[in-house]
Parts: sequence; C-alpha cells; structure tokens
Amino acid sequence: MNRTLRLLGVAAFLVAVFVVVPLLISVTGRKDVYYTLTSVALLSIASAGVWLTFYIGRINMGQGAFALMGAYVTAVLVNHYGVAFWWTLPAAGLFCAVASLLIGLPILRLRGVYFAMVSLVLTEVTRLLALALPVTEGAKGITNIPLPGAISLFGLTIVPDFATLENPRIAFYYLAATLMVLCFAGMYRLVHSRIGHICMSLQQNEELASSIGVNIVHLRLIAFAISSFLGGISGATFAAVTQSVYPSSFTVTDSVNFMLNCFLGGLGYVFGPMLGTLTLYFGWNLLFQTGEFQLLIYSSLMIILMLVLPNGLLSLGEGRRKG
Amino acid sequence: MEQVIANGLYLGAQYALIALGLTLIFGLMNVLNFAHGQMYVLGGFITYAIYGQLGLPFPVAVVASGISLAVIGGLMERYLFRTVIRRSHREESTMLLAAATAFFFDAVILLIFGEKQRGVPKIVKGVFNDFGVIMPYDRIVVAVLAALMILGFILFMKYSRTGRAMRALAQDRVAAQLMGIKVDRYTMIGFALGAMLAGVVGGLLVSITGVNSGIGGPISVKAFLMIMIGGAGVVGGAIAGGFILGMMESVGLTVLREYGDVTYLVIFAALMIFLAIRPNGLMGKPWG
Amino acid sequence: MDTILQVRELTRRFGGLTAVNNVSFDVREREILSVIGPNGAGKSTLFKLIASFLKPTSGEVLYRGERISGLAPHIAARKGVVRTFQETTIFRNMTVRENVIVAHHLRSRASLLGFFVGTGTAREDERAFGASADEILDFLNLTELANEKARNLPHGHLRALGIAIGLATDPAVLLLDEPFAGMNHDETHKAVAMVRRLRERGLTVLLVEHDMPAVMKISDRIVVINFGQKIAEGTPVDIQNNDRVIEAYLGAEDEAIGL
Amino acid sequence: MITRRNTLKSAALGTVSAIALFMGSTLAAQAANEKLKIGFVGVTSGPAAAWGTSNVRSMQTLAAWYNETGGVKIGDKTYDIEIVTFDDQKDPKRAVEGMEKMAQEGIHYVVGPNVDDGAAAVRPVAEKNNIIYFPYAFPKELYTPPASNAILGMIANYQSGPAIYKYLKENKGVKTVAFIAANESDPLSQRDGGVAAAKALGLEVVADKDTYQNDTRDFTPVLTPIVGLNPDLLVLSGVAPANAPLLIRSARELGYEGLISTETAQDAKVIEEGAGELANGFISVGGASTPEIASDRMKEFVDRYTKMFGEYNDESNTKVYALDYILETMKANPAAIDNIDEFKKTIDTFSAPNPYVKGDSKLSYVGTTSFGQKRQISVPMVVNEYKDGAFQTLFVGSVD
Repeated sequence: MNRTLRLLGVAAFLVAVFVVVPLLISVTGRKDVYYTLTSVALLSIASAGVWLTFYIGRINMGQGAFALMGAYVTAVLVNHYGVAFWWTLPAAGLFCAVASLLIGLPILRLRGVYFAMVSLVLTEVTRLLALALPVTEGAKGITNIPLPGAISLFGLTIVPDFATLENPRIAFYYLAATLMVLCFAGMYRLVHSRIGHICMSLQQNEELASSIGVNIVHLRLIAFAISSFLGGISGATFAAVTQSVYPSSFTVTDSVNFMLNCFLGGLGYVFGPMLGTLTLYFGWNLLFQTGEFQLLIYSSLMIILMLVLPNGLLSLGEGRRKG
Repeated sequence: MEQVIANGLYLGAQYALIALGLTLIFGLMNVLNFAHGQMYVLGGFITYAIYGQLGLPFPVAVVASGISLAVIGGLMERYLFRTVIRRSHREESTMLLAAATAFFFDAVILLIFGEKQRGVPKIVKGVFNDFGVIMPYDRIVVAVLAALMILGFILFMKYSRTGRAMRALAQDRVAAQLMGIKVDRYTMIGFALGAMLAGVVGGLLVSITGVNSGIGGPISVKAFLMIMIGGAGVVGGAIAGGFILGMMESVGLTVLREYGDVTYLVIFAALMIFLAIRPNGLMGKPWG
Repeated sequence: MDTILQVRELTRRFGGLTAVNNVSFDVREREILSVIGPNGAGKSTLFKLIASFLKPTSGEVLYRGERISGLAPHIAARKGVVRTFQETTIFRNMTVRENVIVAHHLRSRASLLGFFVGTGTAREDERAFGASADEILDFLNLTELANEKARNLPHGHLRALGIAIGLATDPAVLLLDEPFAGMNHDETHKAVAMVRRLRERGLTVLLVEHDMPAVMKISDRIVVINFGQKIAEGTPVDIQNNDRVIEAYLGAEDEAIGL
Repeated sequence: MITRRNTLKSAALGTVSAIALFMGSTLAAQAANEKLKIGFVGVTSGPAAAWGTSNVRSMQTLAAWYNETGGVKIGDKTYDIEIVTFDDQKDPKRAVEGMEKMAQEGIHYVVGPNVDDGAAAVRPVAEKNNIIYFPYAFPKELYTPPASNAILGMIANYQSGPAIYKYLKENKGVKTVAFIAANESDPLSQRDGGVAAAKALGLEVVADKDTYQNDTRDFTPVLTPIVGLNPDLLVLSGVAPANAPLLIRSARELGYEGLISTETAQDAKVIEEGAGELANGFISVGGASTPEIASDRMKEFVDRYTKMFGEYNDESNTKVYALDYILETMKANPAAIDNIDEFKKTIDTFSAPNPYVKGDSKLSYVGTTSFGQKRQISVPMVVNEYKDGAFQTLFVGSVD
C-alpha cells in the first residue's frame, strides 16, 4: 500500500516533469519558462549537494566555487581541446570531486560557522583564481561555447545535435530535468540507505559516531565530494546552456542562495532543496511585476515563512501529523 | 613603511569596531548575523540624513544612528530571532532568518535612500603629514573615537552588571539561567548593543568613506572574516581579528602589488590555510 | 586470566600541565576494572587516551599486544575497544532503535556502495542489525521505548541507550564513563546489576567513576590515580585499607571545603 | 510515510506555481494593444544598482514624456511606449532569463545588459529570438561579425581612452600613467585596453597591476604605493560610480598631485558628496548635459527626470540615447518595428538630428573602425572635467 502510493507519487512527478510541463508550455506558448525551469533544475542539483553537506553537519557556502570550476572545466575542454560536451559533463563532476577532496581534507575539520566562512572564502578564491589563471582566459571569460553535439550509439542517434534543433531550450530542459531526477533519486537512495543513517549520526554527534567505529574523516570527504560533484555537474550544464563562462558566473551570492534553497525546503527532507529552489526562484520571478518593491516583498515573505515554518516548507506535513 | 602601518592601524580600528557587534551577537545567541553589514549601512544613512541633509551636528547624528539601530536590533531579537530559535530543530535556521532580514534591509534602504553613493561634508579638514605618515585629521579623529569605543566596550563588558551578565550568558546559557540571570532580557540587550555598534560605526565612517545601499553584504562578509580570524564569540578575538585583517590588507596591498591581481587571492588563501591549522581562530572556542 | 589491555607508561601533557603522568596497569579478560580518583585527578584524560580520543605525549595502550593509542577513535573501536559517553551524547534526532541500529556500523560486511545499491549482503546486514538491535534493547530493558525519539527519552534511560550504542559495536572491552553519576540509591543498584550482566555477555568492562560505594561493590580490581599518577592498584579491600588512597581523598575533601 | 507526502506535496506546489505563472502571463498579454514595448535587462539592485537604474529611469522618463505628448508616430501608426524592465542582479544566469522574458513578451529591442558577462550570456538568446540589444559592455566580439545583434550603447574605453590620453599628453604634459582597477572582469578588461592605448601613445605606464576588491570601502592602502610612484596621470579603469569619489579622495589626501581620469560616466553629485573640492580637475567621459553644449531638450529631460525620480543622475547623459536611437531608427524605417533585419539594414544609412546637443550634431551608427561594422550608437564623446559640483566640457570628440 505504502509502496504503491510512493511509486504513484514518483510516477506523477515524472509525468509532471516530462509530459505535463512541456504540454502546458506548448499550450500557453510561454517558451521562456523552459529556461526558467532549466535553471531551477540545475540550481536544485547544486543545492542538493549543499543539502548533503548539511546532512553531515556542515554549513556549506562553497558550492558556487565548485559550480564555477565545473563550468570552466567544460568550457576549457570544449573550446580549447574540442572535447564533446557529453564527455566534459562527467569530467567536470569528477574534477570538482577530486578538488573537493584536496580542499576538504584540511577544511572539513572545521565546524559550524568556521566551516561556513572558509567555504564562503573558497567561493571568492575560486573567482579570483578564474580571473588570474591563463587557462580560464581571465577577465575576458570563455564565450561562444558550442551547443552540445549528438550522441549516437551503433549508428543510432539517441540525443540529437542541439545546434540543429529548432529550440535547443527544450532539449536543455529535458537534459536538466533528467539530471535532476537522477540526482534526487540518487540522493533519496543515499539518505534512506545505511550511508544516510551514518551521515545523520555524523551530523548529530561526530564524537559518538567515531566511537562506534565510523571513520568520520573518510565519510565527511565522501559527502563533500558527492556534493561538489553535483555542483560541478550543475555548473558545467549551465556553461553549455548560456554558452559562456565568466569569473562572475557563480559568485558568493550563488553560494548563499544554494544554502537558502536548502533551508527553505527543509534541512530534514531530501526533496527540500528542490522545493526550496523552485520556490525561491519562482517567487522572485512572480514578483517581477512589482518592480522596485520586488526585493522588499520577497524578503518580507521569506521572513514570514521563517517565522511560520522555521524547519522548512516540507515541515508543514510533519506538524500536521503531530497536531 | 610607516604609512603602511598607519593605514593598517586605522583600518584595524574601524574593522575591530565592526567585528565587535557581530561577535557579541554570535557569542550570546550563536547567531551569525548576516544583516550586520546592512545595519552598518542603515546607521550610515541615518547619519547621512541627519548630518548631511538636515545639517544637525555630527555627534547628534551618530548617536541617533546608534539609538535607532539599538531599537531595531532589540525588536529583531524579540520578534524574529527568539521565535525562530524556539521553534526550529536546527540552530542554523537562524542563518536563513538573518539572511532574509539582510535582504529586507537592503530593500528598505534602496527604496528610501536610493542607489547612489552618498557622502557628507568632512568633519575635520586638513591632513596630518609628519614622521613619514600622511593621515587626514578626520581619519585620526575616527580612529581615536573607534579605539575609545572599543576600550569603553571592554570596560562595560568587564565591570558593568549588564556586561557581566552577558558574559556569563555567552559562556554557558544554562548555567547563567540557573544563576538567576534573565536570559531573554540580556539576550535582547546584547542584540540591541551589537546592532547599535554596527550603527555607530556606520555613522562614524560615513564621514570618511560615505555609504551606499549595496555594500551591506560585503561588509558582513568582511566582518565574518575578522571574527573567524580572532575566534568567533570572543571579544578579544574580534579586536585582534579586526586589526590583523586591517594590517594584512595594508601590508599585502603594498608588498604583493607587483604580482598583480593576486593580492586578495593570497590574503584569502592564507586565511583558509590559517583556519585549517587553527580551526577555532586565534582564541575562539569550538562550536559545532 | 589473560591480559586483554595493557596501559604502558602513559603520559599526557597539556601545555605545562601533566594531566596523566606515567600510568601503567593491565586489564584482564572479562574483569571489571574501575579507575577512581578525586576530581581533576586525570581520570577522564586517561579514559580518552585509552579510547584513542586523545594522543598520548608518550607511552602506549596495547590491546591484545597491538597498539591502539595515538590512532583514531574509530580504529580503536574497530579493534574492539569502545567507549561510552555520559548521558547527553546520543544521536538526539533518531529513535532509540535507530540509534542502536546505526551503531552496528562495525558489523557490516557490505561496503558503503553495497548499501547504496542495495546488494544481497547489504540487505542481509540490515536484517541482522535489526534483530541484534532488538536483542540489545531487550537486554537493557529499552524495548518499550524503541520508537521514541532519543531527545525525548526520560533522563534515566539515556545512559542505558549510551551503553546500548556501545554494545551494538560488539566490543571486547567497553569503557564506561561515570555510569553511576547522578543516580540515587535504587538506580545505582540496578545499574550495578546491569554492568555485571555486561560481563556475563563476555565483555571486559573498564569504568571511570566517582561513586565509591558502587565501585567497591562492582569492581574486581581498582586503579586509583591522583594528580595524574597511579597511587594504588588492587582489590576493593586492598584499596579501602590503603593509606595513600585515604589521604588523597581526604586531601581533596579538605580542598573542597576550603582548607 | 514522510517521503510520499513530500513527493506529492512537491508536485502539488510545483503545479500551483506553474499555473500561477501561466495565468500571470495571459493577463499581461491582453493589455498590449497600441503599445510599443521596449525592454531593459540590467542591474538595478546591489552594489552596481546605479548603472542599470540610470538606464531604466532615462527610459521611463522619455517614455512618460512621449506618452504624455501623444505618443510616438512610426509609419502611419502612433504608439505609446511601454518600458519592460528586468533586474538581472548582475548575474549572467539571470540576464539570460531576462532576455528570454523579453522574447516571450514579443520585444525585439532591449537596452542592456550593463556588464560584460551578462552581455555575452544573453547573446545566443538574442540571436535566436531576433532581438537587437544595446549592451553597456565593451568586449569587441559582441559587435564584430559574425555577431550582429548587439549595438554598443556608449563609447568604449578603448575609444575614449586614447583620445583622453592624447589630449592630456599634448595639453597637460602627461608622461607617466598609472592604472588601477577593481578585481572584476569589466574593469580588468578596460584596464588592459587602457594600458595598451597608453603604450601606443608612447606614455610610460608605471603601474598596471594594482587591483582592489570592488567592495573596498577604504582605498588608502591600495593607493599608498601608487601615489608613491607619483605618476602624472592616474587612470581609474572601469570605476564604479560609488568608488570614484572614494578613490579620488584617498589619492588626494595621500598627497597625490597629478591628474585623475576615468573612461566611464560618473555622477557629479556623488563626486561632490564623496570627495568635495578634492575632486576638482577629475576627468571623465559623459554625455551631453554640460551647460556649454546641452540643448533645451536635454535641459527639459533633466527636469522631467528630476521631477519623476527626485534626483538626476549624470550617468543618464549617455544613457538617454539608446531609446531614442531605437525609436528614430524605426521612424526612418517603420518595417523595423518587428523586423530586426530591416533595422539592421537601416543602421548603415541612418541619420537624424541629435536633439540633446546644441548645433547640428547628428544621431548615427558608428563603430566601423573598432568592429568592422556599424554596431555602436554615436554619442558625443564629451570629455568632462569636474569643477565644484558640476562637469565642464574639456573637449568633445567623436568615434567612427
């Protein structure tokens, strides 16, 4: 019973993402929504990474750094070495994961606000590096990145060349949505498997966790690497969507936003970052009509939301069950 | 070189004062107040309005900045942070609240005071130029005032009843409660005091560097760095952190300038390495 | 009886202060050994050194001839030396049963990736952990509270939960950190019985404690330390009649009342 | 249990927001008759808010003026002008979103973005959706073929820089130059351009690596070593209006006595408040509001702007032009109203009187020398000198 309901929920979600949304868009003709939803999907992937680091008890404000790294890996590989985008996508993720292991080893020892601040500084360091390094072309950024090409297997074209499509935005939407679904399916599995429980034990008490034999250093690194992998994937895809990367493509503001997405959705819920990203992003866009009062209304709503639901949007259901 | 050190000291004095308010709030409530920079900006604009626009004396304007921010800070603690801290499962939730209030202030400031950089007439004219040091008199006045205020703050925390109560609170909330300290009351006073410090610094510095509605966020981040260096929640740490960052900027910008665009890269990277070696800053207590 | 744990000339300094100074003693298999001493004698530092939560300045701790000190806590735990904490250290936002299940970490045969994919071994592990957790909860009379969130647990049960977490790792040596602190007479009585039953499960128990009567009642042997040094070792009867011990405790009391 | 609820709830919430969005759009679409929409995508919040705000306000002032006086006649139809704005928060990802929105609204002419990365990021969107956009960003590749949809909305520093340096070299005896720039893409690119121009003129560049964080509040430490070099000219590359007075004040207070210049537009009021008399002699590039050359129309524009928004911003001297260029080009070729190919055709021959400057100055498209095609609006290159709270014309140059 429970299982079927859950499956139904998943199916409904998949249908909504892959069928209903495109249908609604074609009916209403709001083609710009494709890009918006693509952004939401990609940002929610990066936020999911941040969420995972929250899950082991670290306030991560460094995701902007990894998204930027991922974007540059793709841009450099595609533009300078002619590698196909589809290869650079996992490469960007892995690059970020490896980088995060090197960075994480010293800084994951930090806790609380200290980790938060160092990761925030990391975002800024990455931006400055992008400005200073020759390979990133410094201040000029990397522009004119070609659209992803075709993927064919045994002569069969699975994914068409984006450049030949009438509206590559739709293709990017499907790509981003697929990545998002994979990411959250993976996260769900992770959190509901034993790894998730161990991560949770880490979040709640690192000393106790290590006393029961958990190699906390190891596990922190794994979680941070997964988080950064997701950041890299998100950034790399963004580079392909916007066809350009600048040192300012992902900044401290983005790092902070990723974190806010997690908070808003709820730190205790796997799907929190997705809902949080959707709400914050769309919330901002819906307020587009209010002009100069946009930020005022937006921030007021955020404050009210925090007062009413300090444990995130998804805590709504839990409260009701208890009451 | 004398000039570089003088610059560093001047920067350090103002940084330390900015960091003090932040560290006070952090020490008392474990809240990293993202809106600290915005409070500074608000203080700056209030002084701008009163001294720059209405033409009232500068000290009046700075005091008004301090009082307004104290009231705002007190209200924020009472009606926002207290509620969220009580109802939230994780103390990090206050970070979102703080960020939201930061955005809120940003919006209010932008609507009321506009997007332009603002400045006020100089409070003291003339430039000190001797012993190899060039320093405008208004900067000297501000630095001295900042130093006096830091001193006053330390004395207040050490000897006044309120200050001692707050120190007890920062050390151990539960124990303080058992000792009969009115925790809620002193937390609110502490928050108000922290906000007031931000407002006063903002007011003071508007006479030197002016103010504009967009700098709140960057100021907050800079203040975070200072308290990380010194150790979060520790008064001495905030002061040390402020002076260290001021010195680092001053010396770094001179020594590293020939390497071009990497000065801040080096400063930030050094900071990361420092914190990796000393996870709680110079004198901070661990917080997990 | 064989020696299971050897503490060899263990020393730990903090800055200028020597918290533990050249302490040596042996722990035998399946015995209950207590370390006692006045406040500030260095008991808890010693405890942390044995569980590898602190690195010794010099000296070492051997478990069945293998060095376990100076490594990481999880390595000591993996070898079979596991500590418990005082009552506030639990996984607060998990249920009691989840607390115990997660603590089975060391018994898992599947890899982390295996758990992620959900291999057969992983599923078998999960089943085994569940069964074992139920057994442990039953052993410590926590079955009724199994689905309660740990943070809502009544005071007295928190310590039992701490021990349950320790047991889940299947240790050979369990280090108990002040298991009787803050208990009234009845509770202490029950706790003493519980510690005895731990030994019956085949465990060696090393405990650090304050409560003299309980220690006298429960211990096979006692090690007394003062100012970081071992001042006596022996059976409860030996210790009760040891002049240096009496002096140490009286001295400490003098200090406590301001003499 | 928890998860299922959450999944369902996420789906529900997602649907609700999507529906709300679609409804919003249909409502907006119905009100669009007889209106000509011109877009703006740029930054109107955060530290760089002043850049975009001066754009938006210029456009809104003009639109209100036109609408008040009966609208704009293009071909045989009269239109009311509606300005659709989007704040990209200086984030290139948002800028793309803004451009998509403009496309959705059926807009073909967009002013902005204000910075390099945004301008580069929106390029594919603009090209795909037939949008002509007017960035205030300098990368040449935006304007050189094969790119053809971007039209530079102001004078680039690599155009004004050489003119200024040449003037200063010849008239003020400048021999050594020092550059300082914020550690961000735009200013650094402008600095590199400026250094090249100065070297080409045979000036000695004594400092070309000094940078500061854009959020710096106190510039004394950055400037101390440079002032020590005592250059004849200190160039503030791509300086943000908020930072200019602070830099000037710090440099002067440190005893710097040479000239200070920048190649971007500044606001006299901001400089007056921030640096006072210390800023006298500061050289910048502006549009056309200096009393010597401003026409009556310009004066009225400033009046209306001030009435509408409380305070004028001198940056708008340049930013007043983009909207008029769009409208005047449409008037010259009414087919361009929804066909950018017609617009591009008209660009090459377009010429109209410049209403903001006294005399017979013309509006026309330029840029052939820099970009190989006409992809820049011709704005009088008025090099100003700040004096006691106002700008005075130093010389007027032009770009081809």
